[in-house]
Amino acid sequence: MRAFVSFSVLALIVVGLALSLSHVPFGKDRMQVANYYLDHGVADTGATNLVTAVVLNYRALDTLGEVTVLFIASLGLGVFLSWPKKKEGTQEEGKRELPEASLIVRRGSQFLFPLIILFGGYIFLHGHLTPGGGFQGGSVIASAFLLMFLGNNAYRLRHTPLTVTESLAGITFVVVGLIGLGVGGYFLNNFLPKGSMFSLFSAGVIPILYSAIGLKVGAELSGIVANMFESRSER
Amino acid sequence: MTTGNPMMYVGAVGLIMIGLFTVLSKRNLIKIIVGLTLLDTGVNLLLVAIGYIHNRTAPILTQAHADPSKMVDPVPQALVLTAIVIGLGVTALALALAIRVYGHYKTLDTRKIRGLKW
Amino acid sequence: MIYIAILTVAMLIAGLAAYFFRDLIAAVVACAAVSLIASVLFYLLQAPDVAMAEAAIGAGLTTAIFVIAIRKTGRYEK
Amino acid sequence: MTALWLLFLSLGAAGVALCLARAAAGPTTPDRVVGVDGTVTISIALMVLLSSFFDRQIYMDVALVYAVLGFIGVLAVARYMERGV
Repeated sequence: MRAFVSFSVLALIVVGLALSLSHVPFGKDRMQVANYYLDHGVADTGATNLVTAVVLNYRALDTLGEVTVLFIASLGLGVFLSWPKKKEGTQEEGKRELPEASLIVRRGSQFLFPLIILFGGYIFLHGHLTPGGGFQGGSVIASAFLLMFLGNNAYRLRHTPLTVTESLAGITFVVVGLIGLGVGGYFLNNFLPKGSMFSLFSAGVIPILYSAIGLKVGAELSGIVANMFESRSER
Repeated sequence: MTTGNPMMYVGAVGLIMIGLFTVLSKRNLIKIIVGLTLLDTGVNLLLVAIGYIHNRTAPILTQAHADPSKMVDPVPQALVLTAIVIGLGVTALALALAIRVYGHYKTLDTRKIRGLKW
Repeated sequence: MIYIAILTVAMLIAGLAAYFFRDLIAAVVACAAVSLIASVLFYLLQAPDVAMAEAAIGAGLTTAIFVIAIRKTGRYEK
Repeated sequence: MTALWLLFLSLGAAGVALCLARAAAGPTTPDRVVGVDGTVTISIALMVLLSSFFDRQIYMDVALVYAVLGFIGVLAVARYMERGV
């Protein structure tokens, strides 16, 4: 019964996708909205990476919503993993003694940590010029913290600086949007001068917004990793 | 360049099917979440494949490539970019739920968890 | 492009492996392989932004989070 | 010139196929992990080659991200194997 239901659901979806995709030939030009973005993107926003122009200028309100979704996921994970409060003393006694990582992994992780953080900063600062941006840079920063957790057993992340960073980054995004509303008449208006193409200080508010998103995503994903590592109570 | 045409769609739809079949037929909660990750990747691949146009390059202007009429559609890429990061958040949330379920029932088998079997 | 066909078939085989492996660690490793080949395919579809996001997420974070969850529950699927 | 590109890409695809065959066939889990790690390394080389093939230098950043972060997943599985996570 269960297999029959599964296969009929799959067959329905295959038939539906095949019927709809047969009208969408692969690799043909069918852009309508995007032609406007491609033609006017650099003049409107100053960002030469047009994906960034779509994410942070034409669709910036959606990006605010997506960052909020990520924040809610991180919040829910923190609530679920800390909900049945264990007694602090018993948890410390019941913890197994974990074997320490080898010397190469420990020292290597401590050596690589600042370099990976720097690389993440490079990715989100250059988001309007090269591939990359806040989401990718934040993931790279969270990977650096993950490397520290994997390499050092005694490593603990203080949660207060993470929360402060995340809140300040979110407030920066909203305040920049509200200043745009006051200056130009609509939310997230690009009110700073566009600058010249291909230079770091160009594209108006887009580097500021992408730095805020990078710090916020990095803090949220680091918080997720820290919560997963620190709840060692089940087994 | 034409022989690769249906292959991208076949790959994306096949990945969606594998992920969905894992979600529907497996009984281990961690395996179900693995299936959700596969499903996520397949949907992202399908969206980007729909936005692709032959013989065009990525929508990033440089000094050597400054012609916007030679670029692919940036809108699906912008959508998928955020969907990938949110997929990680959703996966982590589902894994936290699975860990809590294991702490309560001492099993991950959906047949033995009250209220989860179908 | 014969290479797209090769990579697609390899990706589907890795996905099927993630379905069939009883060892959950092996299934998660197969999932990482699917993410890697999907990243190369995004690259071939002229989407370097998406390829970079898939690389940054799929290379380390997804695998590590699954491994921690398997450590806290059980390794083998019964 | 086209023959040279064909040679390079074929070698890369063959390397990916061989590593994935080891990852699919490997009797134990460490074999599979090593197979996937070899695939990561060859894919980095493929991405660098393709950035030259498409004549876009900015594509190199993707290969850089994989080169910096590709080992973390393997490290996580290795720490699980020695019961350290």
